[in-house]
Amino acid sequence: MKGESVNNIQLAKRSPSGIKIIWQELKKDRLAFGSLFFLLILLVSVYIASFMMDQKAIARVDIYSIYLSPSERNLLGTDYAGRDILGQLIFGTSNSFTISLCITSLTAFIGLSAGLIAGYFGGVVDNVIMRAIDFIMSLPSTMMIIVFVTVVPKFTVTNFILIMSIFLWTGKARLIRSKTLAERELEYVQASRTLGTPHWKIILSHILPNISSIIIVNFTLNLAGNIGLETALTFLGFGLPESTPSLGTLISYARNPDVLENKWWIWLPAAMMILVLMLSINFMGQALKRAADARQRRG
Amino acid sequence: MEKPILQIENLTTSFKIKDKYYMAVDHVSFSVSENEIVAVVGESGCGKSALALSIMRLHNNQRTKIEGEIKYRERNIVTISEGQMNQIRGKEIGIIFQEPLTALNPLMTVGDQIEENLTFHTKLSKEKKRLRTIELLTQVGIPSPTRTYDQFPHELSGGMRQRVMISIAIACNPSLVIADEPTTALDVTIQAQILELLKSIQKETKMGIILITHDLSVVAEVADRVIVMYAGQVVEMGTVKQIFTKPLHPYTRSLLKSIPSQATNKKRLHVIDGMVPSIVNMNRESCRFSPRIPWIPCNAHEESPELHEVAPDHWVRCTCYKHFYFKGLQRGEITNGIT
Amino acid sequence: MGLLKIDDLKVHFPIRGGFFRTIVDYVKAVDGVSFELNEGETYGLVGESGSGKSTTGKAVVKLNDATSGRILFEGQDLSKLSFGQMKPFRKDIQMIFQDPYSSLNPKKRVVDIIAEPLRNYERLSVGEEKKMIQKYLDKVGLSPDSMYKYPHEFSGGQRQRIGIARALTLKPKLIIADEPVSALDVSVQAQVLNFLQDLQEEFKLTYLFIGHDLGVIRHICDRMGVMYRGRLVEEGISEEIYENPQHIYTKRLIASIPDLNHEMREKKTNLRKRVAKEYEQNHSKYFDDLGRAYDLKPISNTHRVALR
Amino acid sequence: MWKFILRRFFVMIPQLFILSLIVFALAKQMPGDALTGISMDPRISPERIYELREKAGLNDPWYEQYGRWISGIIHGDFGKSYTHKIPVTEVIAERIWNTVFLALITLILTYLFAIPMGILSGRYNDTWIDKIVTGYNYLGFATPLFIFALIMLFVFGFSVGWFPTGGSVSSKVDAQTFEYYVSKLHHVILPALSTALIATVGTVQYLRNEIIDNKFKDYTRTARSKGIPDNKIYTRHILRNSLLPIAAFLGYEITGLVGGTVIIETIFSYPGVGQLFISSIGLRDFSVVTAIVMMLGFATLLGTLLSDIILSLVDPRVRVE
Repeated sequence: MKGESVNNIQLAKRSPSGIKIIWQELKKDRLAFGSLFFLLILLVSVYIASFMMDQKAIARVDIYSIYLSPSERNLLGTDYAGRDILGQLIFGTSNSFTISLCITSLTAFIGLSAGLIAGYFGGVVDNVIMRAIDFIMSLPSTMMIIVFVTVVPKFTVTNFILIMSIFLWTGKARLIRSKTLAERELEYVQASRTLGTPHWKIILSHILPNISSIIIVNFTLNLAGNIGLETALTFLGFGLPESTPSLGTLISYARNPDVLENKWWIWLPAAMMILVLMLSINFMGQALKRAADARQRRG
Repeated sequence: MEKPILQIENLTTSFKIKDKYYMAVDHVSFSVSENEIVAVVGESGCGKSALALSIMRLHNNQRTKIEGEIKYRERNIVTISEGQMNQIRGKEIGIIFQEPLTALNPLMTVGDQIEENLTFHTKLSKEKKRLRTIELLTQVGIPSPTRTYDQFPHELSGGMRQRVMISIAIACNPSLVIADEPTTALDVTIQAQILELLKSIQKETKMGIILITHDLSVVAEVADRVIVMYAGQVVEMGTVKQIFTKPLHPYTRSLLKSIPSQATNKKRLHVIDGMVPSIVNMNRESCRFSPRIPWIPCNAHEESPELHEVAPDHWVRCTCYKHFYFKGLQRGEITNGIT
Repeated sequence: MGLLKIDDLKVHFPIRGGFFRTIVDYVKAVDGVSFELNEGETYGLVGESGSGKSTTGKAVVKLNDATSGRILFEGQDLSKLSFGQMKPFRKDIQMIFQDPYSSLNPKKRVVDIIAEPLRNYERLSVGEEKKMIQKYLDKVGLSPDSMYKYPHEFSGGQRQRIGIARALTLKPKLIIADEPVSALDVSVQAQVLNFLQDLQEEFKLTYLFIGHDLGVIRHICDRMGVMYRGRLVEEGISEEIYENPQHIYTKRLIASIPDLNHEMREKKTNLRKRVAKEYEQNHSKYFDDLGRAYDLKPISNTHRVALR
Repeated sequence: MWKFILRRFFVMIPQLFILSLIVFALAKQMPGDALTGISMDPRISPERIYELREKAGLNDPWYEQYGRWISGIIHGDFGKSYTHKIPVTEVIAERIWNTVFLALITLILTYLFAIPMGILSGRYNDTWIDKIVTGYNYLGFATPLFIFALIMLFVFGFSVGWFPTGGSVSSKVDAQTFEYYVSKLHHVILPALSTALIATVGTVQYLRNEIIDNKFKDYTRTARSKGIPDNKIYTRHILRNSLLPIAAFLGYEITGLVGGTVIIETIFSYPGVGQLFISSIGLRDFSVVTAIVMMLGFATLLGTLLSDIILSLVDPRVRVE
């Protein structure tokens, strides 16, 4: 009886819309709420700053001010070509975030479509999609992305986003598929079918809202992960092209041991920026995950 | 008169929900004797399963509070240490759960799971334990015990799993077995077999059985004494004969009347108004069944309803039974549940 | 002429195995079942878990595909229709589900749940729709202000009634009730059963009532069929089957029902023993070498039994 | 059982085939081939180059080239490295053991951290120890490997100087001596530790959730109803059931490590296959690149196979087929 009564109470507490629950849960979690607030301020100021600054001026090589340590003129010093680190940091942050957001959105779209279709229809469709997913997942993806990046004839930001997305949608598709499968077995979906509701409508208006919280959680966590991945690839030299500096670009200077050891102002701020971004997004994601997962709430 | 094995006095079990405790079992008292089947019956949410778990002390003790006395052979097991309780669980009191699939460890063979009980409560050698386990499997009517010994739960059918569950419960010859909805998850033909099995084991071992169920016909089939629970309280208690031929409490009578049977063929069934109150928002002051029989005047209920002994061993809570009649029938017309 | 005629229906699910995951065998969930429903009656399908009773019901509304056989609804064979082609018939055949918790979408308000079929078939103005929904809520005994509530605000019995209201809005002729009361407590069960009977009278409904509780089936059904391992073993007027079961499985099933009269205990125990003995001794009279029940043979105008 | 493994193995063949096609197609797309270097040379006439290309089979239709290439691979011949001028297999053979050694140490460290942390925080959830582990998990989950590795290198390699900052062994020691092995271990510790500290997070979290889950399962309640003491319930029931999926993840863990080697070996200048891969791409030495992708692709496939086999071995529900 205990389980039952406790469940009833949880059910009663559960407010109707997924987004609403998530908002309430976020407000309760001080750390997550703080992260959200902080993130908003950080991003808004970075975007405004990058909008107001002259990118060309920052990219200009100045051989008279190579490797300057932080000073009043260059708050965070300069790099091997005499370029201002702070300026690069601001551009890098906005580029890294924007591109990760694009990748996450694109993979979310592909993964969601594939997962919903495979999970809902099952059978041959599911089989084909799942085999494709299994295959892509069994590839050494970091290496494949690197090879793709080098092979692509004209390497642009768009291409980079597309290449990343090819390898990153599979995990999400799998997750959505398994949730859809579970949801499909519930009687309300069967009921809708007997009521003459077309498939697309069942998928979009019944199943999707019921898995929305998982999608949102997954989106946040992926966003953080993608920032890490993008900067890592750029760090290795296979990420964003030179023309679009990323946070990874700044850190890649640290592959030179001299920079790593003696010129901390070049790489450390960018590394810290990535950490701060990922941590705050993750704090939000974890709070959302707890909200979405009653099991975790139980403790 | 057989001597009682278990005596429960004012047992109260409360669950913590959002930092407040709510009583799921509310001052329940009864006793079980040797060779006796006591059925606890009620609808979902009445606290009967919470009662079963309280006797075994299997609740999550961080969010559950147990008060009152549960005396097992003169010893109050509410207050003893966890270590001492472990000497009673499985050895002196066994329990059978409702879902035989989830109640068995999927990664352990049937034999190992039964033997575990013997390992912790006896000093039998490995070989002897195996023999005893196979003996148990035979006793509960498993057709090829030596084969089943090495099988995993998922390889067995629902009925067979429940037999395994029973052999775990009786492995150490306990003097009391609690059967918590033992047949609810089973088909009706299997249910009949399992009930017969429980009865035949009892005949051999003279153990006491507490049978928790929502199914009144199961109660009529096997029980010696019946305890009817509603909203955490005992509302009526008596022998099976008293309860089924002369039910008194309005709840018992209504419940019996709502069961479809031969006589009700195609006729309208009796419906109990309203619904079972949840433990969080229930009025604990007056008669808890009163909101569901609104046509009975308020003054028919006691202010704080007590159990009254209306006949030897037949107890009824509240005085409203004296004034109760079914809506639509003439007041004073005597109807019992069956007709 | 019956409203629904099921003719030699088979629903087989493939079992894959072996090296190349090829189909090695079939689970014969429904294996050659034939029966007929007359307009306005309640026909009960009873059996234990895995007997194929639910699968049969779901095949009628195309939640399962029929492997072979015919499902004739008003003379039209539904078994060959695709999901899309089935749409016009869904108006006439509706379903009530077992689990009052999972059969309603937790994220939708009652108004949207009940209006779902209406929105699929009819174009009503917001006002008309609201009036319709209020009417049906009233029919199943729920107050009009429940319209804007969510399913979790209701008890199991009330939810089941919302499900019934949803099935009624299209004014169906046939309702498939798949264990509609088995998840409910006795007192709530009584309420839902009463509602089903009242609505049948009011809307001239025909029920295919699927269940495992023989007491309930007997209470509500005019005629019934007993299923065992995908086959019908006995079929006819409920009264006759209960009073005079012919197939050994039916006998066993009826003997297993616990009796509310506690004085019958001993008699029941003996009866069960007798039936069990007969089951063992006369097995071949009722089942072929593969353990499959024989085809149904009429033993009277209203009673068919699977005998050799 | 054998049938299962065998079937699983056969499923790998088409996967390998598709992988090889993709790799081959990519290799064809890569700027330049074996003769690109010479064709830049103005002393050699275009006709001569054409002749050479013809001789090397580079003008044949793609499927013939593919056929030659794949049959070479089956026979263990990945072609010749342009930059090293020796067979690719030899180039890789020099490095592969370093990578295997690094992966092995990383794997051991990962489980060494994960299992106790997971068990402690799962069993004593919501206590201070759980809070510490969960906090660590939060941080680890949010830290990208390359940044953590850089900071580790910066702190323990450069600032404190406890560990070497590059290479796989000191050049001052002789092979096969005791010092040699100590030096190898000394070189591998920092990269392995960095990876393990980050990689362990997933396993810890999974194990913790499994344990909390299993604590409330019905069968655990049954075990308690037998009067088994708490400690024994953990060892006999909860841990056994919780560690099972962890064991099965071993294969996937290997798959994950393969991806990590590229980054970690680059940062620590550790001469393994990952670093070879990056430097070969930089040098446009594509026969080495394709060989590495093929090999590691095979390794990942083997990893998933291993996981499936472990799972089918330890879980009786899968075992019966």
